[in-house]
Amino acid sequence: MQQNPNVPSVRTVLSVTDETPTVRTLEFADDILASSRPGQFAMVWVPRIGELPMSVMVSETRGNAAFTVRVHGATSTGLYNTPVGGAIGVRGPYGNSFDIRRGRALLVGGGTGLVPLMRLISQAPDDLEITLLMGARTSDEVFFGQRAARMRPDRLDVVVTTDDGTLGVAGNVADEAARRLGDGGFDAVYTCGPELMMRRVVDEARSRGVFVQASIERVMKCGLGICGSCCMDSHLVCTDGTVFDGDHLAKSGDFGYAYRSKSGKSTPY
Amino acid sequence: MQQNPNVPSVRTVLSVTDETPTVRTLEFADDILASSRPGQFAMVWVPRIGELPMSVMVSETRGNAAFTVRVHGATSTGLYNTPVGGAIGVRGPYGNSFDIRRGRALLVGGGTGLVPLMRLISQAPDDLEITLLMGARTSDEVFFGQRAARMRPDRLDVVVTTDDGTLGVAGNVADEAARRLGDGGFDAVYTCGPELMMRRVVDEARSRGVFVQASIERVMKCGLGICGSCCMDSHLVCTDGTVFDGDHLAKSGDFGYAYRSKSGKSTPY
Amino acid sequence: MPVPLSTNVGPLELESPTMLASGILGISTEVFGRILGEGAGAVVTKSLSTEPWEGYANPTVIGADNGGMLNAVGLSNPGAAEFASMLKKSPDVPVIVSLVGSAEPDFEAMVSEFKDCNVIGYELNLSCPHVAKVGLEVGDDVELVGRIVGAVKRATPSPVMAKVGLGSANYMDTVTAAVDAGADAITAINTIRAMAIDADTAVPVLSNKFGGLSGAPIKPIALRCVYEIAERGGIPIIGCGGISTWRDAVEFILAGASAVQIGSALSGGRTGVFSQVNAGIGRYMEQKGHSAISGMVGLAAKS
Amino acid sequence: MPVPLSTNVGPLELESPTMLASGILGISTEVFGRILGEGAGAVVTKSLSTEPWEGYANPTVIGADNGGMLNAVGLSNPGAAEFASMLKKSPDVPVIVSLVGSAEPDFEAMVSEFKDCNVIGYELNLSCPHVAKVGLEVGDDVELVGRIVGAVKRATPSPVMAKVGLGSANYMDTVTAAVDAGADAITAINTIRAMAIDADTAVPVLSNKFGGLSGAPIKPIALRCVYEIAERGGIPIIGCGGISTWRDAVEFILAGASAVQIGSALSGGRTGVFSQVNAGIGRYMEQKGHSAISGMVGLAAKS
Ligand SMILES: Cc1cc2nc3c(=O)[nH]c(=O)nc-3n(C[C@H](O)[C@H](O)[C@H](O)COP(=O)(O)OP(=O)(O)OC[C@H]3O[C@@H](n4cnc5c(N)ncnc54)[C@H](O)[C@@H]3O)c2cc1C
Ligand SMILES: Cc1cc2nc3c(=O)[nH]c(=O)nc-3n(C[C@H](O)[C@H](O)[C@H](O)COP(=O)(O)OP(=O)(O)OC[C@H]3O[C@@H](n4cnc5c(N)ncnc54)[C@H](O)[C@@H]3O)c2cc1C
Ligand SMILES: Cc1cc2nc3c(=O)[nH]c(=O)nc-3n(C[C@H](O)[C@H](O)[C@H](O)COP(=O)(O)O)c2cc1C
Ligand SMILES: Cc1cc2nc3c(=O)[nH]c(=O)nc-3n(C[C@H](O)[C@H](O)[C@H](O)COP(=O)(O)O)c2cc1C
Ligand code: FES
Ligand code: FES
Repeated sequence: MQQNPNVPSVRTVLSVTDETPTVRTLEFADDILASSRPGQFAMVWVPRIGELPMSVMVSETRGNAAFTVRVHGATSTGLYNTPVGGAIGVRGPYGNSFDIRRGRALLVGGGTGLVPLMRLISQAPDDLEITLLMGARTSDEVFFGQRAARMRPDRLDVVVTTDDGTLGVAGNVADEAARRLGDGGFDAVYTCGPELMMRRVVDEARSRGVFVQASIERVMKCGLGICGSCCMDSHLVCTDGTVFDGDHLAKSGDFGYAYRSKSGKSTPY
Repeated sequence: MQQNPNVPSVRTVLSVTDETPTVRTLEFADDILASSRPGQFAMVWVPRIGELPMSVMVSETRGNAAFTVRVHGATSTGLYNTPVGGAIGVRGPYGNSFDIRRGRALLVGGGTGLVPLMRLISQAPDDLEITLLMGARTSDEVFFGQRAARMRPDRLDVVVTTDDGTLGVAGNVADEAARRLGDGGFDAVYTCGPELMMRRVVDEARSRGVFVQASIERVMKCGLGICGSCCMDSHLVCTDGTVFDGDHLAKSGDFGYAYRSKSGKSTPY
Repeated sequence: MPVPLSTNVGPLELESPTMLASGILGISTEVFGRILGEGAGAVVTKSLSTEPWEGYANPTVIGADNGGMLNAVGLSNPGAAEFASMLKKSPDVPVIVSLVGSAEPDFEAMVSEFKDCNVIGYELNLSCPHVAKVGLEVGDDVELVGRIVGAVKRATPSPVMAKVGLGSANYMDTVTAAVDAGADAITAINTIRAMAIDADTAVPVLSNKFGGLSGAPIKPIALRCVYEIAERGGIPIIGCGGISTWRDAVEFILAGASAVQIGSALSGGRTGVFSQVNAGIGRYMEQKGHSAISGMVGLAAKS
Repeated sequence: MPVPLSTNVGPLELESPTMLASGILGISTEVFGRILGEGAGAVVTKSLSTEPWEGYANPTVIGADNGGMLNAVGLSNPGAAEFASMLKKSPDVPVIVSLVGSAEPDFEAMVSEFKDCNVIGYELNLSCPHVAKVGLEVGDDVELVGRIVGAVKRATPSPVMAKVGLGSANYMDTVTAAVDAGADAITAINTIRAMAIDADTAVPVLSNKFGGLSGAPIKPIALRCVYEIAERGGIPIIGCGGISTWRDAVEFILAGASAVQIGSALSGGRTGVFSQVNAGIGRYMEQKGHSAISGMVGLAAKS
């Protein structure tokens, strides 16, 4: 009998890699998640602790997928602390994905928001010219730079920004994105990270007429378009998103302003 | 969503043909039943009246199937009286089917037991030499003779027996089968009809070393191998049958002797 | 001319017989507007309580390995007051407000919050199977049900529906108590208490361990409840439980429902289910020569 | 060395934890022999009554459109006396006899019929959802349950199991009554009252209109009942309801069952389900380092 894809299936953690002092990547074997599209996510069950949405990180091993998690509340900490050999449950992948255009792409990410961008890079056509802007507060928190370069030796320009200037360009990644967009030449912008950063990137791209998409986070309970916790205006981030076009987001009264708390209350950012 | 094949699906009766004063054939469109194998049956629901097992009769129209029913108790009478345009529910087909060997075959049938034999004829390889023995009490009750000849103009010899001698060979069809088997030359015998007749045919064929199969009737409630009402020794007629080899049947303490009544009581024939 | 799909559930007049079930996407007026635009005859809000509730920790909603869904969201909701202030901003979106609570004062207080909102009815959740002190624990207390329904009826002129489910008492007694206290309709049924255990880790999957089973698996049970309530008579019924196709909806109407609610079938983004079910009901009515939903209600009992 | 699959359900010792559920193929000793040969640890007969019953007219068993099965066979059976005389002819086939009746004298009379048969236990069907005066109508009468269980315990030294289901009373009260009266184990659960209506003809499909839902759809509900009875404690449990794979069986054991019964999963001739489930349980035990079923029983509650 076929297993319902919405029932968590248990996977064994095969490797754990520290990316920064607070971010780890956990790898596991899963053919279906391994072929997720960029922007899609899984619901990840940490037995006895909780379940949370996670973008599906690429692996360099065929048939493997991974999660890159930052220590935060109970569940992300539980996932972060799952050792090699530990069990996690996964269901998904859920949601839509980035629409990868030809030409020159600007990718703007921060923190674990880089995860869908890494998958985008891994699935991009060979002739796409990619500039990856990676923002962090400080040099300690920068990760995935080498990984991206290894995944794609050609036609990838990795640019790091740090708020405190300890690595790469000093300043905010959205400012750097604006600067790069000002220089022109981009056919598309893809962004994932803190919502206020994304709001600025979307506005900058649109003001210059450049196609832009953002992958959005919301509180998620079901991932199935049932519970409503992820709603953003009349849309559901889990099934209508996670990726939305800039033109759609520009009209949104919620994007960059408010999300639903666990009780469902609209809560300002 | 896919419909569970064990839920009755309603079909409209497209034509009704009187075969004898007490037997009618009702035709309807059903791709799945149309491709039943000989020996398979359907559970036929007559709304508000009952449900009963029926061998699936062949139709000369592609994509159609039919039932040939004799008036008996409440449900068969209800089916018999269903008019053109009336609704019946069907589920199935269920059960296994005759193993059609090459060479010369003797088919021995009586009454509505001819139904699986008609389907056998329709699916037999072109080079099979078929002798069809059709037994009836009296000439009024003979049917399917012309139909068989029309379905298969070549290599089919139709022989009618009537107990009262009003048509064809006078006497019992099992006696005629024994005579023909005595003449020799048959590679296989297939039979369906009253159980005592089949018991004799099976014994006659086996005593001459000829491969023989019989399609068995029992009281059936589920058709699914669940309720047990159709059990014959350790076998279930609905899922292990309806077709059994003579070698198996010869060892049976039930075949020709006893069946389970509706309460499940073993009841002698 | 297409057949009209309008239906009356007692005093409640709907343009189509398909409604959004409570707890499904029920926290945002924008989403309600979208669902109404898809053809739903009405939308029911998430069950609201006097205070905001965070609900249980995830996992709260998972698939059940038989095509259904298992949830224990724990009635998370922003609270009636907060919800009412959201509704006031969208007077063009009519809603049925679902309420949950432990006793009459809870319900009276909440109803008074919605005075200036576009509320076309109240549904009393007497049947959530996984939260202590409310839901089924109320529904199983027949005497309390009567008091609550009576209090809400006195507090509002709007239609009041009592939503029942299979608890540890006889649900038919709950129905009778609600009818006797003046309920305008019965919604049947809520989810059925159930659970999932993961064999690999030997751990119950939902954080609350127990949750409610919904979707296709409960359909034959829900259909039976609607039929039994219709046999009892004397009250309009809204059928709910496992409805995902027009055929399911028609079966519930034939069993005795004047309208149906759809929940789990929206899973996977299938908000189009309302227009599909409505279209299918319309085709069925044309084919069978029915000119109004009312002519189909309860026909299966007359066969 | 393969792990041993033997298990004890109170005083009942089984070589494997998978049993044939009552009413499934349960009328013939030859078939029982075959099922035991397939690896079943025990077989339960169809529920027997003092007199033979024809049961309801067909349709009595159909698929439910969610992968389950719906039946209202109406407890057709040849009667206890006739059945006992059949059993006497096959003393090499041990069976658990399922009994159904309205009051103590029925049960006492039936138990006395089986004196000289190879009966390893009795299962009392207190939970058939579709026959008047017996089954759930008995199970819902807690006081009567106590009297019946007590009477059977006095009438036989064999293990006595009480089979419960979801009726209109709280099934846990039935469990308690059975336990207090000395039952050796609880079998949970029976089918759940449900129905099917055909939209094309507007007719209920089963001749009895109502029947019992079994198979995959009821699994999450049955699993919850086993878990709840285990939480209550004090009595071994046989899990039943929607089990078709080794994973299902393991989930029930982790929930608290010492053995499981399989019914609907035999549909379509799948008598091989017993050996498949047993093999899967064995592999699971090896992988997880369990050396006996008993070490797995109820583990999910300890997590
Ligand atoms: C589609 C999607 C993909 C994600 N991918 C990743 C990823 O790859 N790596 C990663 O580390 N994290 C990712 N997240 C975030 C992650 O799901 C958790 O929200 C985060 O790890 C905090 O969870 P927690 O259980 O530790 O905190 P909790 O204890 O649940 O919450 C701590 C606080 O944060 C708030 N909060 C939690 N989740 C959200 C949210 N989604 N939006 C707004 N506020 C919230 C809570 O209300 C609470 O106040 C993703 C989220 C989404 C929706
Ligand atoms: C596999 C199979 C294929 C069949 N194919 C055909 C067919 O093509 N055409 C056709 O006319 N009939 C066929 N039958 C027989 C048919 O299913 C009914 O049994 C028959 O029509 C009588 O049903 P009823 O409802 O009219 O009688 P009922 O009212 O059910 O019964 C009348 C009496 O006959 C007995 N009886 C009913 N069915 C059986 C049985 N199967 N075995 C022994 N006793 C029985 C009853 O116990 C009762 O005493 C088939 C049966 C089986 C099992
Ligand atoms: C995730 C989820 C949340 C629910 N929340 C509520 C609720 O708040 N109030 C309520 O009365 N019913 C609630 N229900 C029950 C549904 O309204 C409905 O009665 C049940 O799911 C059966 O319908 P379905 O099979 O169409 O989903 C919820 C169901 C689900 C799946
Ligand atoms: C056709 C059928 C007949 C049944 N007859 C009985 C019965 O006589 N006595 C009984 O206690 N349970 C009976 N049951 C219930 C089963 O024993 C079992 O409790 C139920 O089907 C759930 O298990 P399953 O999902 O594995 O089928 C019957 C079930 C079916 C499907
Ligand atoms: S997470 Fe539940 S609707 Fe999106
Ligand atoms: S008809 Fe039910 S087992 Fe064969």
